[in-house]
Amino acid sequence: MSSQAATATIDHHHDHTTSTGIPNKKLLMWAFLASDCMFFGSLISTHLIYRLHPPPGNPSPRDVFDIPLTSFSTFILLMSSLMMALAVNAIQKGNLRSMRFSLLTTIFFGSIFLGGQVYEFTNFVHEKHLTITNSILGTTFYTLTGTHGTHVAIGVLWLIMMYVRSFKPADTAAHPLWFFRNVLHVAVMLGLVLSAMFSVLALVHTLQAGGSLGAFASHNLPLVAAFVVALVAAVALAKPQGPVHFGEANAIDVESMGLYWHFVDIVWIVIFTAVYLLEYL
Amino acid sequence: MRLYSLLPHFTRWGRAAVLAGATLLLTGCDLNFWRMDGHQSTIVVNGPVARSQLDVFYTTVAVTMVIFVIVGSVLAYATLKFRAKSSEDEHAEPPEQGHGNPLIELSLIGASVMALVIIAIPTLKAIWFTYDVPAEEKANAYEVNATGLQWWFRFDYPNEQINGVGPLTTSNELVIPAGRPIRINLRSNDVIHSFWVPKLAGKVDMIPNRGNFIWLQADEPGYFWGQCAEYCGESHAVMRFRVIALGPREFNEWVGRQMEPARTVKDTGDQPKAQFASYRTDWKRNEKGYSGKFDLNPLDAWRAHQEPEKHENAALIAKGKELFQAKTCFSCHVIRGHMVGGSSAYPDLTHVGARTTIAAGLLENNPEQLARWITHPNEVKPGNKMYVNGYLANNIQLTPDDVSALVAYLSSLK
Amino acid sequence: MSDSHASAVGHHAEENKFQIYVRIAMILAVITGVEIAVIGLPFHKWLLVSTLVILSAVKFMYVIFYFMHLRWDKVFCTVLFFIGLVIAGATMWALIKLFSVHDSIPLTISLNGVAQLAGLA
Amino acid sequence: MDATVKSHFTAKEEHAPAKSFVFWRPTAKTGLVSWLTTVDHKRIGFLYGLFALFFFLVGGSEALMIRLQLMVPNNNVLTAIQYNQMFTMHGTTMIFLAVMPLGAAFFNIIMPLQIGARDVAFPRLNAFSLWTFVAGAIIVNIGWFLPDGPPITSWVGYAPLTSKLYHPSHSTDFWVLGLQLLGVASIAAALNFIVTIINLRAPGMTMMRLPVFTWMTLVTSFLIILSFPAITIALVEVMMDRQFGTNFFEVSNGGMPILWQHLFWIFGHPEVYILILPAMGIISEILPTFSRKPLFGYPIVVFSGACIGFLGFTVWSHHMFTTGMGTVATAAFSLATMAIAVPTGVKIFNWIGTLWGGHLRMRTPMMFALGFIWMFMIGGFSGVMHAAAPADAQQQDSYFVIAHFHYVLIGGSIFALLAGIHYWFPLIVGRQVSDFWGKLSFWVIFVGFNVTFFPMHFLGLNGMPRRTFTYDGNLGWNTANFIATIGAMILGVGIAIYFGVMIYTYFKGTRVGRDPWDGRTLEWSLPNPPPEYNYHVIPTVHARDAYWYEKHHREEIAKETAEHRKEDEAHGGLHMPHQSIYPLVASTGALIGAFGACYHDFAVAITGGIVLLAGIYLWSLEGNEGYHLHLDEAGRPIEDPHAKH
Ligand code: HEA
Ligand code: HEA
Ligand code: HEC
Ligand code: CUA
Ligand SMILES: [Cu+2]
Repeated sequence: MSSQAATATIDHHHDHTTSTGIPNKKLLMWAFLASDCMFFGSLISTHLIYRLHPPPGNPSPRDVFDIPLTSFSTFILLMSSLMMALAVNAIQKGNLRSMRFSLLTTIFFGSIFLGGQVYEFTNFVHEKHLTITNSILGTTFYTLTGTHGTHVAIGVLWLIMMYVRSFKPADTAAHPLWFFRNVLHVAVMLGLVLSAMFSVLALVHTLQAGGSLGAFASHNLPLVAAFVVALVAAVALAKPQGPVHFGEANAIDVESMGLYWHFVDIVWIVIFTAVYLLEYL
Repeated sequence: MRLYSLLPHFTRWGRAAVLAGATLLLTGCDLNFWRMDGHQSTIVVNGPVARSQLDVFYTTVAVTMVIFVIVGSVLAYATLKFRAKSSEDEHAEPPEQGHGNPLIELSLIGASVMALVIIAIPTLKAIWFTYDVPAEEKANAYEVNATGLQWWFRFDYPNEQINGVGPLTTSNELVIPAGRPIRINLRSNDVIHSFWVPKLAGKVDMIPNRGNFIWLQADEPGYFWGQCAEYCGESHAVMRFRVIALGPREFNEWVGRQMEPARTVKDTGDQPKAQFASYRTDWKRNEKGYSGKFDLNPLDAWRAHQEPEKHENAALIAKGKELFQAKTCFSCHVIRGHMVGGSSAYPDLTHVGARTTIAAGLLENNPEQLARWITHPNEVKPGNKMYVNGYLANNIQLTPDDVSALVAYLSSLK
Repeated sequence: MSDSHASAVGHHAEENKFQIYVRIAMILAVITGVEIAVIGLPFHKWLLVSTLVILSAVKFMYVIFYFMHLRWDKVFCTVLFFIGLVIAGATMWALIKLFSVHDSIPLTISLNGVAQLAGLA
Repeated sequence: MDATVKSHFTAKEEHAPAKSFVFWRPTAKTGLVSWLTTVDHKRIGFLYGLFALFFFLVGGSEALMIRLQLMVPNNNVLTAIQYNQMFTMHGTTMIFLAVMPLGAAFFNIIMPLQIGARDVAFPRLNAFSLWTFVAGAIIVNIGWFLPDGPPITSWVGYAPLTSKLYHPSHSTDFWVLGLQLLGVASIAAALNFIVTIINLRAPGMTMMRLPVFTWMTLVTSFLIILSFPAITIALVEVMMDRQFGTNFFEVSNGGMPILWQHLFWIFGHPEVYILILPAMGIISEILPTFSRKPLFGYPIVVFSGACIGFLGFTVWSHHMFTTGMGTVATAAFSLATMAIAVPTGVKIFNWIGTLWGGHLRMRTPMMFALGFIWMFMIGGFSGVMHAAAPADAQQQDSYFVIAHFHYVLIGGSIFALLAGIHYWFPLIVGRQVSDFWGKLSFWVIFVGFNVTFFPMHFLGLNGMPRRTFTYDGNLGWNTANFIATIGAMILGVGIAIYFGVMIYTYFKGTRVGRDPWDGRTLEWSLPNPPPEYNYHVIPTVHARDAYWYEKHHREEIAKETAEHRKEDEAHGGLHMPHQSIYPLVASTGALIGAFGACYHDFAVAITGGIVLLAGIYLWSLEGNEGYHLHLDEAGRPIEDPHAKH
C-alpha cells in the first residue's frame, strides 16, 4: 500500500482491483467469521448438551449467575459495537481524530467487559464455589465464556495496535526512532488498560468488603501509581507529530477489525440468551 | 505398448500366477479365505439379527455389482474404442468439442436414485428390526448385562440372583439360551469397547456413561467367537470372548451349577500327596495359545470342561487355595464361597475351571496355558491390569511349584 | 488528510450513517432490556423461549446488517457468512437433537435438569 | 529446487527502502534465506509438496511395518505398543501430513496460474500457513524422539482413551497440539485460497469459466474453514481435560465421551472429502486434456462437487452407527450418506462422457486418471455398503472399512495426486517424465495396491477387526493377510520406482517446451517453469478452456495482449510483493508455544506466544509493500530510473 493518496477519492465499497469489487481483506474477514460460527457453534453446543443432561450434584446455574452484572456487560459490549461502527465511519471520511476517539472508547468499553468477566469469574469461584474442575457446569461455562473473553481480549489488543498504528509518521526517515516509540506506545496502552482494570476491580472489592477509599488507595498504591503513569504517558504519546501514514486508505483495515469486533459482540448476544437468560425460565 | 502384443505374455504370466497362487493355498495356508466361514464370519451366520444384516449386505452387493458391471463396461468400452491407435491419431484434428447432454445427466441421476431406493428400503426395515427385540418376543427375551473392561468382559445375569451376593457373574464366556432373544445391556467403566459376535449380530459399542444395549439370538446351540471391536488401548487386539448357546435344559443346568459357590475337592485319602507338575516356561511373547483339536468341535469341548477331572489331587488343590490367598490373588478375584475379597472390577474365578478359555478368550483353558498365563501375564497380554496392578504392585513371585498348585486349584473350580 | 470528504458516486447513502448507527444501538439496548424483562413474565415456557430466540435473532441481524455493513455491501458477503452460519446452526441443532433422544441420555443424569431445560431441545 | 530457481527471472530490488533492522526485507532470490522468506506461491507450493512427499514415505514405511507384523499369525516383529504407535502415526501422517499438504501444494502452485493471477491474495499469510504446517508436523512427530514414543490413541483419538488417566505420557499432548497447529495452518491457507479464487480472477474469468480444479480448490477450502473449527474445539476440550483437569470427557463428573466422537466426525467426514475433492479436480483436468475434448457437463460436475461438499456436513454419524444412536438418527444418517452416491456418480458419468468420442492419448497421467476412476468406484461402492447401517454393524471397525477407505484414499486421492504430479511436472520443472517408466510405475502400483487391499474386504467380512496387533491362525485370515503383505511390498516397489523416476527426471530428464500436453487451461500458456510474476500480462479470458481458446484465436489474443501490456507499463509495471521474514518468525513462535504447553512449562509457552505476537505485529507494521518490475515485450527487464515502490 503506498502512502495515502490524498488527491484520489477512495471508494470504500468497491475495490476495482478485485474481481468482485469486494476488498480482499473484507472477504477474508467474512470467510473467517463464517469459520468462527462453526467454532462457537461447537462450543455452545457442548455447553447446551451438558446443560440439558447435567449429572446429579451439578450446581444450578440460577444459584450462580448474576443477571444484573451480565446485563450490564451485555449493554457495554453493545455500546462498544456502536463506537466501533462510528470509528469505521470516521476513518472512511478521513476523520482521523474522530476515529481515534472512537477507537479509544471501544477499547474502554471492551476493557470494562473484560473487567466484568474477571469480576464474574472470581466471584463465581470464591463466592459460589463454581470452579472449572469441580463440575461439568463449571467446565463448560468457563471454557465457553472464557473463549469468548479471549476473543474480546484479542480484539482489544488489535484495537490498541490499530490505534497506535495511526500514529506512524508519514516520513519514517525523519523519525528514526518511530518504531521504538510505536512499541512503547503499545506497551503503554496495554499497561493503561490493565492497570485501570485491576485498579477498578480492587476498588470494587475494597468497597464491597466495607473498606474506604483511603484503604483502597493505601493497599493498591503501586497499581494506582502505574495507572497514573500510564495515563500520563498515553496522553503524551498521543500528541500529534506531523503527518502520519494512516488515512482513508486504511479504512479497510479498521473495517476488517470492526467486523471481528462486531462478530464477538453477536456471539455474546447468543451466549447471553442461550447460556444466561434461558436458565431463568 | 499395445494390449494384444502383450497377450501371449499374459497367458504365460497368467499360468504362472495361477500356479503360484495354487501353491500358496496348498502350502499350509487355509481355504477359509475363499469360503469365508471362519469363526468370526459375517457371511456364514447363526442368528436372525446377523442374518438380517447379511441380507442388507447382499442387497448392497447386488445393486452395486450391477452398477459396477454396467458403468465398468461403458468405461472399458470408451477407453478401448476411443484410444488413439497411433501417433498420427494422437496428432489428428481434435474431436468435436461437445459440452454435455442434460438429458443423459438427468436420466443417470434418476437411475442412481432408483438404485439407492432399492438399497434404502431393506436398510430401513433392518434398522428397526435389529434395534431391539421384536415386540411380540419381548416377553420371551432373556436379559444379560455385559461390561467391557481393559481388556476383558464381565457378564452379569440380573435374573439369577444369588442370596446375599447379587446377580450371577461370570467373565469372558457368555452362556445364553439358544432360540430365545437375548437383550444385553452394554456398559463400560473405563474406555470405549465394543461387543461383537459376528455370527450372531453386528456390534454395538460399550461407551462410558451411556446406556447402550444389543439384542441377538442363536438359532441353535453352538459355540461362537467374539471380539472387542473398538480400539481400547494397548491390548485391544487380545480382548476377546466367547458365547455359548445352549438348549433350555442344558442352560438351566448350567445356571444351577454356576449359582453354587466354588467347588471344594475333598481329600479322600487315596489320592496322591501334593505332586507338582512341571509346565513349559519358555513361552515366546504373543505365541499362539490354542490347539487345532479344540476347534473341531468346540461345543463338545466346552461340555467336557463342565465335568471335574478324573484324578484330582486334593492336596495340591488345597495348597493352591492357600497360595491364592498368600499371593494376594484373592484381593482382586472373587472365588465365591472360598475366601472373602476381590471385586467386580476383576474376573470372577468362582467357576473358572468350567470355562474353555482364559485371559479373555485368548488362551485355551488347559493346565499348560493356565500356567503360562499366571507366570507370564504380561507376555500374553501386554500391559494387562493383572500384571500392572497385581504382579508389579504387589510384587507377586511364583515358583514352579506354586504355579502347579495354583493351576490345579483353578482347574478344579468347575 | 482533509476532513471534507469528496463524495463519489454511490456515497450518498453514507451521509447519515452516524444517525443510523446511534439509532440501531438504541434499538439493541431496548431489545436487551425487553429480553431481561421477558424472563420474569408468567407465560407459558415455550412462548418465552421463542420470544427470546426471536429477539436475539433480531439483534443478531441488526448487528450484522447495519454495524457490519452487510446491508450496503455486495450480497456475496452475506452469502459467504450465511454459509457458515447456516451450517453451524444446523449442526448445533442436529447435535442437540441427537443428544436428546432417549438412547443418548447419559447414565449419570439428574432428572430435574432435563425438565428444567426441556424447552430448548 | 534449482530447476525452479534458475529460470525464474529475478530482478534486483535497487530501491529497497532504507529501513531499520527490524524491517529488513530479504531480497535474495536463491539460497536458503530465499526459501525461508519466500512469498511466491509456486515456491511455497513446492515446499508443501516436498514436505508432503517426505511424510508420505514416512507414513508408507509405517504402513509397511504394519503389514510386516500382520503377515503371519502371532507374529512378533512389533510389540503391541509399537504396533499401535505405527497405525496411529500412519493414519495421522497420511491424512494430515501427506495427502492434505499435497493437495495444498497443488492449490498453491496451480490454482493462481489457472485463474490468471500473479500470486495469492495474501502472500505472507500463505508463507505463514506453510511454516505453521511444518511446525505442526514437527510437533506431531516429536513422539518418535521421546522415551514413551508416539501416541497410541489411533488417528481418531476417541475419548476417554486420550485422557491423562489412560495415557499420561506427553506424546498425546504433542499429538493434540500438533493437530491444533495443523488446523490453524489449514484454515489460514483455505481462507487465502477462497479470497484468491473469488477476487483475483483474470478479467473474463467468470465463476462458470473457472477450471474444475480451481472450483474443487474453492469447495475444499470451504470444507476446511467450516470443518476444522469442530476438531479445534474437540482438541481444546481434550487439552483442557489433560492440562487443567476439566470434565468434558471425565465420566465420574458426568462427562460424555461420545461427544468427542460427534465433534471429531463433524470434522472427520468433511475431512475425507477434503482429501478427495482436489483429486477429483485433478482428474477433471487430466481427462479432457488427454481426450482432447472439453469436460462433459461442466456445470453439473461443478455443481455436484459443491453438492458433495455440502452433503459432507450432513452425514458425520455414519462413523457412529454402532454407538447406539437409536433408530431415527441411524436411519437419517444412513439415507443422507447414500444420497452422496448421486453427485459422486454424476462425476463418474461425466468423466466417462468426456472420454466418449475423444482421442484418448494414453500417457502416464491418463493411466493414473483411468485407474482412479476404477478404483474410486470400487471404494465408493464399499462406502455405500457401509452406508446401509445394518450391514455396517458387521463391517464397522473391521478390515472391510480398511479396504473401503484405502480404495478411496489410495485408489482415489493418491492415484489422482500421482497423476497430477506427472501432469504438471513439465510445467513446474520444465522436464518431462519418461512415459515408459511412468507407466511401469503405474502398473506396479496398480497391481500392488489391489493385491494389498482387495483381500481386506474378505478379511473384514470374515470378522477381522482393525487396530489389532496380532491374530490367531484359526480364524481363516492367514492367506488374505499374507497376500496383503506381499501386495504392500509390491506397492512399495511401485512407489519407489515412481519417486526414483521423478528424482531422476528432476535432475536429468528431457527438457520440454511450453505446453507439452496440448493443454486447455491457462497455466499451460506460461513458459516452463513459470516466472516469478507468472503472467507478464494478465490474460483476458474469453471461454471456459481459456488456453484452448487462445490457441485457436491467436491473432485476436496477441493484439489484446500487446494493448494490455502498454496499459500496464503506463501504470508503473508489475507489482511484486517483498519477501518477508515474519511469517516464519510467527510460526516459530507457535512451535515454541506448543512445545511449552505440552510440557506445562508456562515460561516456554509464554515465550512462544510472545514470539508469535511479535511476529504478527512486525508483520503488520512492515506493511505489504512491494516493488515494481518493468519488462519488455519478450519479458526481459527494463531499467527504469523512476521506479518507486
Ligand atoms: C477419500 C476419502 C473418502 C471418500 C471419498 C469416502 C467416500 C464415502 N464413504 Fe468413506 N471413509 C473414509 C474415507 C472416504 N470415504 C475413511 C478414511 C473412513 C474411515 C475412517 C476411520 O474410521 O478411520 C471412511 C469410513 C466410512 C464409513 C464408516 C464405516 C465404519 O467405520 O463403520 C462410511 C459409512 O457410511 C463411509 C461411507 C462412504 C460413502 C457412502 C462414500 C461416498 O462418497 C462414495 C460415493 C461413490 C460411489 C457410490 C461410487 C460412484 C458412484 C456411481 C457409479 C453412481 C451410482 C452408484 C450408486 C447409486 C450406488 N465411509
Ligand atoms: C491417505 C491416507 C492413507 C494412505 C495413503 C495409506 C497407505 C497405506 N496403508 Fe493405511 N491407513 C490410513 C490412511 C492411509 N493409508 C488410515 C487413516 C488408517 C487408520 C489408522 C487408525 O486406525 O487409526 C490406516 C490404517 C491402515 C491399516 C490398518 C491398521 C490397523 O487397523 O491395524 C493398514 C493395514 O494393512 C494399512 C496399510 C496401508 C498400506 C500398505 C499403505 C500403502 O499404500 C503405503 C504405500 C507407501 C509405501 C509403501 C511407501 C513406500 C516406501 C518406500 C519406498 C521406502 C521408504 C523409504 C524411505 C523412508 C527413504 N493402513
Ligand atoms: C490387580 C488385580 C489382580 C491380581 C492381584 C491377580 N489378578 Fe488375575 N486377573 C486380573 C485381571 C484384571 C484379569 C483379566 C486380565 C485380562 O484378561 O485382561 C485377570 C485374569 C485372571 C485369570 C483369567 C480369568 C478369565 O476368565 O479369563 C486368571 C485365571 C487369573 N487372573 C488368576 C490369578 C492368579 C492365580 C493370581 C495370583 C497369583 C491373580 N490372578 C492375581 C487381576 C488380578
Ligand atoms: Cu476393548 Cu477393544
Ligand atoms: Cu465418512
